[in-house]
Amino acid sequence: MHVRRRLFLSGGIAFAALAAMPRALLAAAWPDKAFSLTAAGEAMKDLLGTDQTIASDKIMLKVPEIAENGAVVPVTISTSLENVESISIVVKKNPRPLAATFEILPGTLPDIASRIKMGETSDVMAVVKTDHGIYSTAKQVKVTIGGCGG
Amino acid sequence: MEKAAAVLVLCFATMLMHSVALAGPEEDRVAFVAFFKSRFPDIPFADYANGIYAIDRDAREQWLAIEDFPPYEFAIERGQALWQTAFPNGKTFGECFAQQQEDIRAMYPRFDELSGEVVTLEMAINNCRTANDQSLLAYDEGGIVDITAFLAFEARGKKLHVRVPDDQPGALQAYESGKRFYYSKRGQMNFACSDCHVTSVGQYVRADRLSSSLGHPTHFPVYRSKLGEMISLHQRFAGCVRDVRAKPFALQSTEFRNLEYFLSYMSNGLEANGPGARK
Amino acid sequence: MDRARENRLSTRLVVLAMVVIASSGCSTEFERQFADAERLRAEAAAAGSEWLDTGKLLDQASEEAALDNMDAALMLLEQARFQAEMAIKQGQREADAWGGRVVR
Amino acid sequence: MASNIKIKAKLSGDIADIKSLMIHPMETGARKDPDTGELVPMHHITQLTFTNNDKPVMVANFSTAVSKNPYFSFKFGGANAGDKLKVSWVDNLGRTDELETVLK
Repeated sequence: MHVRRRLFLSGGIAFAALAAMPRALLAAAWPDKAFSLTAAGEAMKDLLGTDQTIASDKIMLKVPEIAENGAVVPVTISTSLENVESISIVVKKNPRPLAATFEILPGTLPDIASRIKMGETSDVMAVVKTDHGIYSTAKQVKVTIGGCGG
Repeated sequence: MEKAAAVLVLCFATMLMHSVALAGPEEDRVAFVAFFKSRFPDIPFADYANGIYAIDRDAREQWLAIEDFPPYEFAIERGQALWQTAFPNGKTFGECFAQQQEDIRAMYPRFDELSGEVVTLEMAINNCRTANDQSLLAYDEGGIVDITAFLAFEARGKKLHVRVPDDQPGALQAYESGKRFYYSKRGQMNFACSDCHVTSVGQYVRADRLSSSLGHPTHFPVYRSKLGEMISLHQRFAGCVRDVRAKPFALQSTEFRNLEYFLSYMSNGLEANGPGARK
Repeated sequence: MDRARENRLSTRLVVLAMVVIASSGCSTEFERQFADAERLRAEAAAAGSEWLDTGKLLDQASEEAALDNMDAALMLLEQARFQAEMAIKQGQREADAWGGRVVR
Repeated sequence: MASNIKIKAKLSGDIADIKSLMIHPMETGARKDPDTGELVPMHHITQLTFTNNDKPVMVANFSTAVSKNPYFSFKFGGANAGDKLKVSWVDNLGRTDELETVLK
């Protein structure tokens, strides 16, 4: 909680935001518990209320087949699903599977990209929460042991 | 008669040996480029500037994703600030170099007739500091790597233009010593640079594909994803030497500078495209 | 990291100095073998062909000797000596062999 | 003083394409320091927030699984040239950083 408070105190944004978008901010507390859980299903239950998702071909998940380096795996997720509230990245075999979760605020497009760490070969899940359900798609990313690259 | 023929054969053999032993840098370079052309007929010459990503198509896409907004941009910015900051005497780095800022990178390493040794860009930067009564920058720390990142970025698109002047015997000696280093087996693994990066180029060592030496020096310094920081070409050399389980030479040692001289000459004509991002 | 290496190097020099002093009187088997292995390591280093772990093995040997684990210490010295000899031979072999690998 | 956050913003019509990069170690807390052998304490960005003219457009929640020197990109609609885009982050130690840019 104190982490949130510091953000509030760190600048004018938070106060302006509080006035403009109280609901969005409320939804935006950093989900410390979900991030600490070691089973993907448990983390999803804590974050989204369920670990049951609807497989969807309307989610575009771009990840490499073989990661060049597990320390930097590019991930791009976009979706044509309507009324998206959040997008999450779940790496099933990471020690803490929930890697990141993004609040898609009104006006923001469900189209994000980041770079993540992977400890071993695993399914990477893109989980999309909309106002009418929770959808997902997954792809396997192979992580190999290197050490002699470049 | 038989004797004469034997002498003739001997003469011819000696001539042949001589011509091989005396193959100059340019003959070496042409043969080097031709080797890779025959190994990978579909890779255009210019693409070798992209290093391993000229060869490894799968990895190329991930590399491009990182190049879209590469972490080395911070290093370029820091390097530019260092480059532009005047010394206490009011002079700047730029005044130490004869070339325009964007022409500096591709001219190094160069042989300095006066000192009789190969001067790398890193060394030239430190020489400039000495000339202005400043302490030397450490070769394994950020400052100098950042400056070379900035100069590499400024030089993008300029073709490597390393010279081994005919009229300076020391230059050829340094080149030959770098060439010898490159082709000599070393370490407990008993590998020469060329064993991996020529003979077995493109093949896998565990999960890694071996990069081509043609294009090795074009893109340094690089941001290594596995380290999360920038490293110089010599730091990479040290890593490779350690990988074959030999004791690495010091950064900017004569051995590594001569190796850089040889390798850079081999990549003449390729575009400088540093800094780079590597896994 | 470099600092650690320097420290190890200076430890090695101190041990070597002790060995030299000791060898003027009655030196132990360990001291003689240490001096011998270190001389070979230095020879490989001078030829530019030293292997990665040789110095480390010598450091470990003196650590074991300090703890009076003489069997372990002598075994480590033997490994260091073997590495140094191989490295010297490798350097000598490569003095000619490298030319055969040049791309022509 | 160079900033530790970089933003690249591109406007196509009223869609803003925002790319960001920031310097942060993103320590997992499970990594050992190679020199000391001790665990490096967990230190990572928890939340990355973007506002456009003070209106929140993105809240990104990170775990330690986001790569060192994090990269994050997203798009939002209703953007105009001259809008003030602000990015700020906070990490698990309560440290913060921020940067403001004008959409062009």
